[in-house]
Amino acid sequence: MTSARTDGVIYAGLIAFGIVGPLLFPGYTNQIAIMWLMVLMASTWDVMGGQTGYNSLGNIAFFGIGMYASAVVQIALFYDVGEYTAAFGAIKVEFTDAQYFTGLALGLGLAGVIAAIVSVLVGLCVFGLRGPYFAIGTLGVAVAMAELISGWNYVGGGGGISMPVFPGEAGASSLAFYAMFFVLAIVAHLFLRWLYSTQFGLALNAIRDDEDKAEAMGLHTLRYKLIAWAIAAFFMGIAGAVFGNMIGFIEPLEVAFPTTTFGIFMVAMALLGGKGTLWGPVLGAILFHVVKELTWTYLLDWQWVALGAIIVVNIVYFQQGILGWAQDRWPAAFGLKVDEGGDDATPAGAREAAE
Amino acid sequence: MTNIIEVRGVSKAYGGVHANTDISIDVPAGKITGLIGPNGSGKTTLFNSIVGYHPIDTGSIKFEGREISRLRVPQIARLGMLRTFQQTRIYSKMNCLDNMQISVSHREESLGSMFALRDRGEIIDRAERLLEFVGLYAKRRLISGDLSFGQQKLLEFAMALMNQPKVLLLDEPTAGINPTLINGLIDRLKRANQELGVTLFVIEHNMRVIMNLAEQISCLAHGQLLATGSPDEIQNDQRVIDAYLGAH
Amino acid sequence: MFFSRKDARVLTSAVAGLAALGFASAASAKVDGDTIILGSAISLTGKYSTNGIHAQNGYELAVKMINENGGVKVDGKTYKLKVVYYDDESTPARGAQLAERLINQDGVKYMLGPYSSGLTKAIAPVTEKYKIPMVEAEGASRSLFTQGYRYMFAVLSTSEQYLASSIALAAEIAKGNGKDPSDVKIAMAFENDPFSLDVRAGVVDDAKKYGMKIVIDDKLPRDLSDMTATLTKTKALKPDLLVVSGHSKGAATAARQIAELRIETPMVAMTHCEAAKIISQFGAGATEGILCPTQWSETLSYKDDLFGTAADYDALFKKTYDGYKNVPYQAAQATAAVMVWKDAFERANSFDTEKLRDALAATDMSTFYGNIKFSEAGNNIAKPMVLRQIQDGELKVVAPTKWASSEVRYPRKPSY
Amino acid sequence: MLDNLQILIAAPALAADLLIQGVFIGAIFALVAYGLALVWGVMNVKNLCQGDYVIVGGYIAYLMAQSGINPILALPIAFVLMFMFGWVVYLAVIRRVVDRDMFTSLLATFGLALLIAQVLNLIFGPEVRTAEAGFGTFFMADGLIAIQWVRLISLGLAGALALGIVLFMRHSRMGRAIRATAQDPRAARVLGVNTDQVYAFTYALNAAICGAAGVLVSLIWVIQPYFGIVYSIRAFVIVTAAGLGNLPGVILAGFGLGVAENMSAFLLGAEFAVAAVVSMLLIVLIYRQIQLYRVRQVVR
Repeated sequence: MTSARTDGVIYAGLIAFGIVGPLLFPGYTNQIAIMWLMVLMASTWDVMGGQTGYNSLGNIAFFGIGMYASAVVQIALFYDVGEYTAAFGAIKVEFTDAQYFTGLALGLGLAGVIAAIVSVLVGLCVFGLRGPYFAIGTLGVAVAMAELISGWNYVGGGGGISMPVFPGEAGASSLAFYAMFFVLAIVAHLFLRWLYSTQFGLALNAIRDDEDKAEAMGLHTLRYKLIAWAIAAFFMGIAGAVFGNMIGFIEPLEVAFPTTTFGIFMVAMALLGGKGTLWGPVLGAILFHVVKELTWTYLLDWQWVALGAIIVVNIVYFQQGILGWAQDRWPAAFGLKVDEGGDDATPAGAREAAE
Repeated sequence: MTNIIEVRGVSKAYGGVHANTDISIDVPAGKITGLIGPNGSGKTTLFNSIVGYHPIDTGSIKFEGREISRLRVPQIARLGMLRTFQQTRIYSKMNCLDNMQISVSHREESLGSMFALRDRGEIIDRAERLLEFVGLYAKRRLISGDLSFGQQKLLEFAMALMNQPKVLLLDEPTAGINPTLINGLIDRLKRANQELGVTLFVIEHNMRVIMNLAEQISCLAHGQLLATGSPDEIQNDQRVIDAYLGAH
Repeated sequence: MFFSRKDARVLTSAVAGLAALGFASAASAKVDGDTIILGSAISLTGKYSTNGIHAQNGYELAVKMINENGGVKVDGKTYKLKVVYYDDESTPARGAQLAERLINQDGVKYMLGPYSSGLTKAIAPVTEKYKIPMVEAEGASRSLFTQGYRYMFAVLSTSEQYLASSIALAAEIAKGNGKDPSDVKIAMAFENDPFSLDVRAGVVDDAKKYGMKIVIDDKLPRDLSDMTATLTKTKALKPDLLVVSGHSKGAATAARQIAELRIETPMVAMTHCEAAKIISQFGAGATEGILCPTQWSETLSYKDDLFGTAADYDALFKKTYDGYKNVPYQAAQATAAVMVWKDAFERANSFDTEKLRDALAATDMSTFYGNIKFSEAGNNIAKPMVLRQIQDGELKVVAPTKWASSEVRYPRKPSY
Repeated sequence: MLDNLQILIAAPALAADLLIQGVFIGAIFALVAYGLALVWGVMNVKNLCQGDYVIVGGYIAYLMAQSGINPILALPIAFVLMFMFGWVVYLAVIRRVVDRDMFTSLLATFGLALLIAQVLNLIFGPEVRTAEAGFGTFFMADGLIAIQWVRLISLGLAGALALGIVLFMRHSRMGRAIRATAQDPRAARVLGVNTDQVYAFTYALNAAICGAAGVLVSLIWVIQPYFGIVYSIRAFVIVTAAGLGNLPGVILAGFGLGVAENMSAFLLGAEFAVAAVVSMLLIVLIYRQIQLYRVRQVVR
């Protein structure tokens, strides 16, 4: 079962692809960067959705909040945001390299922190909701935030913000943003891997399986849920900030809070790969993204039809996801069912060697 | 002898139905106390009031001398008073060991314990020992939802012990268990009480079991306390017999 | 984690295989033999696809005519033009991604713009970054030209001019009636999106100049198709001018509900009348007197050597593409953008992007679409917006006076 | 906001006008939400392509108007066509997601929504369309209250449709079977109800209701292939706010949403209309959560 070597092979493969990919296919740097973003989205959605059983449709809100938080920070350091974003904005915008990078670093960091803080506040309001009410309540949060930002003139309202431009050589910026997404995805993955191997991960699973029981056992369920959501929000916030800078132009409804595209894709990807597992969302996101790019390249006009059909088929006929299917098929390989027969087996004082 | 739980004059009504009326019961520390009564006599309501599922209308509930009638379930659980459910509740998609590991006490939770790596240290040793105690050691890596009903009950019991409670409220521990296993269960309950020092407060329908198990028994009927006494006293109490026979 | 080694190998090779499949495609060069490759991300699907396709048709018609009439002469050699398109699905995120792809992977060095200001805003930072010149024809947003972009040139009038002319007209009329322009009350309803907000900025700016009073300033949500709340307000506040902008949806909704609620504002101006086909949808009576700004009209007297007059272009376009009753200005300006490229190639006499940029910046030409001369910021300052009014079911140019084919009718007298 | 309030106080007839317009809007939302409450309640399917059925219905009306038939007549036709369409969708997809966990139906119907919207786009293109029935408007209170005949007729038709469905549910055999299945599918099955057929019928009925609502939408507003999500989200807002199994509540909440949206657009400015409505949903949800929350209240 679990072996360090297998893990090593997979990580080496992914990291090698992550590093070599953009060098081998420089034209596809952005697409691969988006792939890492997808991995990040699916993995962080799964913290609440798969591991804790709280199926949120509103995680995209933190993506948008991070994006706007970072934009405002990056601009406010050096200009008046209201003037910068005014549609008739007459001020000449010029960021020196130092200004840009200070702003970017500060923006990314604060994006994560602000998104996490907002997630805690939102969580206090919505964590009493269960099942579909939670899903729709969180969707409501995302829609409301998008609408509020589009009504807020200070940040440009529906008109959006043109982000400061990455200085330096042309190819450098793609690579820089690529590297940010790649590192972010890897860091998030390793972080989650560690998280799921702690008592914290078990607590999340316990809440998923039976929250009332968990409360009856004295678990601080709300605390666990808030922290878990804040973790997801933190990564989504940074991801949103990087995405906003990469795209260069942000506006509320389609770039920052794409509730009905990215917002739902992250759920679909986690389900495709198998929710509630560490690798499922990763696998699902990679597959989903590759299929999306393929249909878009080769099935022009029909790409969305194809995507819709894939989602339907996936959900209807292949619901437990790839890893879920594999777990059912070969449970032993996943260390799930080891019945050691007779009732007389005893713990050999210390734990037995690897099973 | 001190009372670890003191229920004084507790009433609880749902709408117009008086589920509990002016009930006073003491649960002595370190002993096994029984709670019996016909169906619908308000036993589970009383349990729920004690562990904090709903507010009570009047009265007071004290745990180790501290008023807990306004605290909520998780807070009371963290004080060291746990309950099991009539309908067994376990974390059905996790394996038995994980079920045990997450059942540790959350009385003093720190970042360190929240994010402690699992499958190691004192916790796993204790989990394995307790699983062995209830006879589930060999099944420790099975998904708990796949266990039989009786095994799930045992697991739930082990999980409760893992929490190192001071008091354990058991709601019909033998219901639905194969009669041949009941003696083993009684034995384990007694051992838990004696060896681990856990006070037990047990709702039980099976008279043979409760008479065998408890040192003091209270009987409810129609939401009111009928009698409290030793098993012998209860067995011979005419009011209890009437209540069970329906002659009132 | 839970993999056997074999699984791992299968997984990694599958990922690599899929990746290779997805990312394999031959890179073409900027100039391929005797063909100059232009690139464009354009909305072929999604909500902008109608106009995206108009623009694509405009590009293609220009390419066809240029190739059939001697091509592009650079350094004594004749080249043909070709445009590589990608579908941006009408979303800015995809647009930016595509610009990268065109430049990096397909090696495109000369860009044509996408459709809509939002998409142009998303793409311009990319072209700027790579120092790839782009001539765009569909991004009118004023804020595009305050960013200091050096490599972007726009053949169309900027968005703040769209409805500003209606303000000037209102002021003129007020003066004619012996009133002070500062007495004019304006009601505004703009969709909450980058383009419409820029149009709004122009209106606000001009209204301020005349000291007019803005009594209603509503921003319509993008997903809502009901204006009754705003129109109810106009009934109470009785403004002298109602301006509306919200793409085709806004125009259709406004035209219908203005008729239904019998709004009696004497002057109504809105963008996208043609795209929303309001005259045929709601009848000449109901839409009588509505003012519609346009970048271009086939009745204008501009002309060039390639297409002849605006009317000739109109005829040719209808002949080439089936199903057009009117030629949308989106197509005309797209055609003009390609003509600007041809002109720049021939004047620069080079394929060097820097030389081309300078040639583009020095553009000063007349086309069937209008005169083209770029400001420092890259917008076309040689061509005014024209304002047309629906008069008996026909669109007649009423302003500016130089191009006017008929008198403006004030107040509008619709028959609901 | 305050000056807008002043306008209302100065001309109370305007408030009546806003209210009436809100009711007109709400009637359509109520229909769509009613259908959703039906499939959600009976089959536990959260139908995210609700709005896309509306749009399909709208295109049916548009096609009829194009061919010179008064689009009002499209109502029964759309009803029947969408009923059949719904049945087919049930057989192909929904049948397999009934009784699975919530995300199955939510995502499967999201996929369907993508599919339907894109196919409509391929057929009709992304332009906005309307169907004109050619009725006028009548006015009251010096023209401050305007009532479009087409909206009044829509309201009437929506009401008749809702009434018909309520009567059908109460008195017909199928209606009773549907209600029995909603309460306890297993018991219904034991009693000889063909639940599969009941589900198919319920789903098809929902599609038909949406289709009919879509006809009204195309008569009153505009349709476009991508507008479905607008109605889907509102339907979910209404059903969630009203609570499942509360069908009169759903209808009332539908009207409430229409009025609230119109009022907040007037008072706060149109840009905050959607935000206001969604915030109201959140407040309702959170209020209900506090109600349900197992807080031990103060002992009296």
